[in-house]
Amino acid sequence: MAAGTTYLEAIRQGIWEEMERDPDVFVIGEDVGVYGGAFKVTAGMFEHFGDRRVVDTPISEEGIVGAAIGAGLMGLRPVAEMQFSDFISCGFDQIVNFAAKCHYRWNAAVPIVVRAPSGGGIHGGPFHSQNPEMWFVRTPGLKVVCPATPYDAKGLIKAAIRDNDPVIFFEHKALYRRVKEDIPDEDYTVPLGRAKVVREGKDLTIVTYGAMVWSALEAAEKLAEEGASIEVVDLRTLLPLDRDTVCDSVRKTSKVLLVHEDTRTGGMAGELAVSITERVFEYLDAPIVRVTAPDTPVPFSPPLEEAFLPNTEKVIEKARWLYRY
Amino acid sequence: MAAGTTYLEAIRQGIWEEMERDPDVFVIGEDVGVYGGAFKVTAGMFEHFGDRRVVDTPISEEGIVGAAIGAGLMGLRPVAEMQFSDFISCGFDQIVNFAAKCHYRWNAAVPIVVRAPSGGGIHGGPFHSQNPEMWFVRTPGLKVVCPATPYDAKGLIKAAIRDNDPVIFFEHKALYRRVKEDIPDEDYTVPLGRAKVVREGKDLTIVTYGAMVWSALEAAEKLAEEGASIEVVDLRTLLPLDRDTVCDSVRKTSKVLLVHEDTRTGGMAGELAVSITERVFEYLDAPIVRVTAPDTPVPFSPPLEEAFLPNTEKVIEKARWLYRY
Amino acid sequence: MGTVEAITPHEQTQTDEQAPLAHQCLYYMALMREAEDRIERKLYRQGKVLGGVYVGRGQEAIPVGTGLLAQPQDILLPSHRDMAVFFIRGVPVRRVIAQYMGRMGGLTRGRDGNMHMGDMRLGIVSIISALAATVPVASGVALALRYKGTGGVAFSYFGDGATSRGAWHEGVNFATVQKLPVVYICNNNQYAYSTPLELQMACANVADRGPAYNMPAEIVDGNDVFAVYEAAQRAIAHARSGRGPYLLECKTFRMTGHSAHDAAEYVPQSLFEEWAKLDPIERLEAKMLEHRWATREEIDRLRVDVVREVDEAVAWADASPCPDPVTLTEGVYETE
Amino acid sequence: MGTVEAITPHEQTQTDEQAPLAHQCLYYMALMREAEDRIERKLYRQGKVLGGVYVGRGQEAIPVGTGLLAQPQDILLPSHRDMAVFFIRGVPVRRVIAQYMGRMGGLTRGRDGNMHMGDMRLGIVSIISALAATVPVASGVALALRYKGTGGVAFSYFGDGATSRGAWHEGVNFATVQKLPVVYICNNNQYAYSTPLELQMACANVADRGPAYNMPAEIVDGNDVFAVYEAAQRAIAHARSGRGPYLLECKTFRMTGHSAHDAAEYVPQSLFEEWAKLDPIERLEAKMLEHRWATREEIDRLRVDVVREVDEAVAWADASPCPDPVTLTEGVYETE
Ligand SMILES: Cc1ncc(C[n+]2csc(CCOP(=O)(O)OP(=O)(O)O)c2C)c(N)n1
Ligand SMILES: Cc1ncc(C[n+]2csc(CCOP(=O)(O)OP(=O)(O)O)c2C)c(N)n1
Ligand SMILES: [Mg+2]
Ligand SMILES: [Mg+2]
Repeated sequence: MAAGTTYLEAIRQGIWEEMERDPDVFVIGEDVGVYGGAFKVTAGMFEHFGDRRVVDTPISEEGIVGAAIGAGLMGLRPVAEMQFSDFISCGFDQIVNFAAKCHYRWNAAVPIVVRAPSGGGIHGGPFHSQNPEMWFVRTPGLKVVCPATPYDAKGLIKAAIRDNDPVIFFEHKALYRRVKEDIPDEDYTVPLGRAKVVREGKDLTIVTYGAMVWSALEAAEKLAEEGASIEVVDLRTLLPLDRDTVCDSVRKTSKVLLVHEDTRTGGMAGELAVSITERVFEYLDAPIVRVTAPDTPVPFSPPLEEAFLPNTEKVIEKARWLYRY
Repeated sequence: MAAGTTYLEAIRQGIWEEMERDPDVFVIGEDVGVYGGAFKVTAGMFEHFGDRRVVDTPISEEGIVGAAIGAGLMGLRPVAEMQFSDFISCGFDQIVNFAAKCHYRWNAAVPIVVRAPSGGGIHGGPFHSQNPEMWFVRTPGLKVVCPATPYDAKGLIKAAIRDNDPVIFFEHKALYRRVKEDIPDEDYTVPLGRAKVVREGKDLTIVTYGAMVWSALEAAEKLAEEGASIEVVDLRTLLPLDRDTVCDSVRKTSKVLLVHEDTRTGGMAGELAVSITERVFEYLDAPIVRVTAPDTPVPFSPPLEEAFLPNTEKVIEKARWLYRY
Repeated sequence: MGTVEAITPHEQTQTDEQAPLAHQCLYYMALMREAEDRIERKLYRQGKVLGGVYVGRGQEAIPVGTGLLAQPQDILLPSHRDMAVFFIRGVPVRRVIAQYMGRMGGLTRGRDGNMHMGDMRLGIVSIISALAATVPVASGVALALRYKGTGGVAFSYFGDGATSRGAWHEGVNFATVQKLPVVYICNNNQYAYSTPLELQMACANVADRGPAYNMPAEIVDGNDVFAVYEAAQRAIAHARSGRGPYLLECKTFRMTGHSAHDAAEYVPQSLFEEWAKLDPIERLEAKMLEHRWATREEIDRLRVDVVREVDEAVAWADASPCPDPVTLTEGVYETE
Repeated sequence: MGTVEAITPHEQTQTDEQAPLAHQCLYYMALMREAEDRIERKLYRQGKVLGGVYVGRGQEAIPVGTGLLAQPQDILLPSHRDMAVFFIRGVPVRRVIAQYMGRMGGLTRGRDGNMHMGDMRLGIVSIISALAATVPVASGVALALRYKGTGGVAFSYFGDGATSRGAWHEGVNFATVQKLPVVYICNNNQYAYSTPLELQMACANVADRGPAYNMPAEIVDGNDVFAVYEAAQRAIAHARSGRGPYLLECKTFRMTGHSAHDAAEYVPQSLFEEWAKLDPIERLEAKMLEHRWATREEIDRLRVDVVREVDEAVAWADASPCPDPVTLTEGVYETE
């Protein structure tokens, strides 16, 4: 049992263990080598695994993703790092048109992981704080992972590396050092595509993922004092989407609040809402509502960023409204 | 009254008239000059306006969008062409990070239009048939337009060119020469951000846009024979989204079917569904359901593509189910 | 522009040992010409082939002169005018025709069309439409080849226009920094769709881009299959020996429109006429006759055989079923 | 690498007419040094500046030696280590400090931080984080300048690492094809974050990339403000006369970590020591004393004045309010 492992360290361990286990796994990206990555997720790997398995690249997101795809087609298992998820738009075509469509088109597996540190709350401003998951959730052929806990982060990065499809792995920067958890020493994975009920309840369901899982849990805790029994579903993987777990919960509680840190229009809440109305509309006792960031770039100045980000208070307010509905 | 003007010709006229009206309007893209564009939307412009206003570029989508942004910042009004909307992913960063965020960040207007021929039904296969609108609908700062008729196509391209914000203008390739309409000779625009009820009805609402408007209208026509009175809302602009018109219609009909040619997960139906449940949930008498393409790349072979694309029959089936619900 | 004047002359010493190679080259070039002609001029016009059709008429020496040098462990990333690469690598013509017709017999079983196909078992990576997208991918392929230590080389093919793309630059830059085993094979056919070279790049030759990456670059007469072959030998030897990438610019001309629907009215007729005289197949035949590597009859027989091979391929392809719509959603993921 | 040996020596003829220019250069360089020091070493450590802080310590001669040559109609696209460009263009220090502090007084009124700012009225385009993204934008700016016929030139700034990006290639390629009035100003400070030049590019100099675009390229000692100034004169004259882009590679060194949180342990200490001897401000001061363009006292007074100017700027910025959260959603669009 590794006591008090951070989310960041859990990811680092996951990659490290997979590299030990399988010589085909390697790391590629900007400053991932000697420097150990902008967030130090790959710290020590260069010294341990050498420059053939920890490959520093020029500043070329399209080049990095393309190289990962090429190596993946050859049977290697590249773990590519985007220094910030904001720069994934620079390697976009390779992800959405090359990697995503290979298997469908010509049966060629592309077993790559693209790691992308995402999310706000670190005063990063418009270009170091985005949550770009929906660009990929709408792209068939990709898998999209957004872990919330150290346990899941490690289990999911390992599952992602072993998976034979292209996986976009969003790591929430604000969680990197903020959350800690005791995690097993033994090898384990968390399967892709399975949501998890992280808190049981019967009055309403909050569906969320990433950093917002913690706000949802806090909100549920607070509202328990008001008598509300809130269930919290952590999606963990956004694509493939575990609609069964979500709908099962809605069947039980009949009310649902959708929460994401991403901006509002075109966010994950939409896909969840339509999936719910399609499948379990008759169980609904209240409007499906959402708590999200507003439709703006992520602002830099702390008071603006604070107003921008969804948080426990905003979740409480909406959840209370829904509970009383 | 220009009799029987095609959708393609309507767009061409719209750009041409704006170029005549305003010397700051110019066209930029691959093969837009002497060749008149892959679809001939810019045919004749090079000869008429010259090489300073009809700029042929190297194969560089990022370069084209970037150049449009730079010229736009200088007060010109570039109309940039992506040869196919599928290649917009190559200029992605410039659109979603540069153009979309300028005004919010530093008050700089980016009055550009990026034209993108999109959609299937032309046997184009996975890379000449996509509907990538959701990448942009989820990106605050952009405007996204998807006209369905020649009248709207002309009015909207003119409005887009006059607009001071970056507009992504999706032209459905299957409509280019397929739909014709008599349109006024006089200058007119169609305002961005306003949906239109293109058929009135009281039993259920179909919300859609682009080529699917025609399938929805056909389906409504057919189902009228079965006694169903179907309202059809053509969104025309996806961002900003005219939620009022959609919700007004749902208030009236209490049932809603969402239709898009784009693939299912993460498609426009989601945003519509959550907007509807948030605002007019109590008016709903039936599940919100959707007709969309399945979550695959767009396949090439005609029988596969036909199975892939939503069409009148598929809309009828779901609409009938909803009508009888 | 529009001429082959800029080509560095190569001293070619023709010997009789080259006769078998000449036959091989002629076969593949003729096969590609015939298959593409059939697709573009028959099947497309008959409506049996739909969608975009891009052919390499007049450019056959490039995929043939390079592809024949590929070792089994090498990986090829052909572009959209390099059909012969598939034949050389063992893909039967019938499967290529079926691919164009959207049939189950095609390499993508109808999921994709035209040259958008590959097969990793044969060491061929499929292009996607976005030009130059395979160039960064070739770097990754070469990284893997080096890591596995098989001595393999990645063959990265593209046109002149594709070199304008950022993806091209990023791919080449990374491969040269890492000294990866990649051979870049550019077919400079003077046009990208309707765009002539001088609107595509300010430099006179694609090879002028080599120094930007500290990469050797060579210009070769792309309509002379032996010249291409010999230059490719140098290029491949360089890459295989661990000295990093090598750029081969093959000057040629696109003897058609951009695609089957394009009449290429923007190309001066004189250019077509000038380049018709440099047809790579005719030039090879002339050389074979001159050196007595083949008789007129042998060549004629070869051409007849090729026509028959394509006839049979078309028949086979036409009998191949279209994919069943119930399979539509299968295979989006390797692991569902 | 790591030295200035590769720099083409320029014959500089210093005359007394240059004294006023020297004073101007010293003022802007010292002001940039002082403002950045204050931000990085005081305000950041005090927690008054948050987020990423990238400074141009040791590189001040580049924005100053080029920026002073900008005409009113020219448009500047500075990168993240070119603060002096803002001062030269008339942005008061206090507004730059307020920008870093996320205050209303900043150029983006708190919406963005650090060097992510611009003002079209002053002819400055804001960078975005994505490196080299302004390079294609500069082409569009230059298209507009040419179209308007104002004789203006676009100044496109970037680092060595940024040249690896596809956006850089696409921007430069288009500008050179169109012979647009652009001057490319590269600060080659030998590192991109932790990545040394040899892992960034296979060529020895960024200037080696010029021929790929048929573009003149010149290497200059980026720590000698007069050398930069003179080379920039040539570059700008070339671009302004309609002969197309010109690339100026300014060899320099990043005398800090990549950003305020980076201790740069990956940089050999000896490089810092070697380059410290080439400090552009000290070199300019020495030259001014040597040519008697200024006395020690005058220079000291200038430095004191600059400190006072920054003191006042910090006080002003600190008094500037943070943006009101109710304005959060305003201004996403120009036309709502
Ligand atoms: C990124 C991208 N933009 C545009 C296109 C459309 N397109 C297809 S082929 C082509 C011209 C290609 O020219 P070149 O690279 O010289 O190859 P060639 O066709 O001449 O062999 C264009 C513009 C594309 N496929 N990809
Ligand atoms: C597209 C992109 N990828 C990665 C980054 C992260 N990043 C910020 S600055 C930097 C290094 C830049 O190096 P260089 O261009 O040489 O400029 P310098 O900082 O040395 O002045 C990196 C990798 C970024 N900003 N944009
Ligand atoms: Mg070409
Ligand atoms: Mg640098």
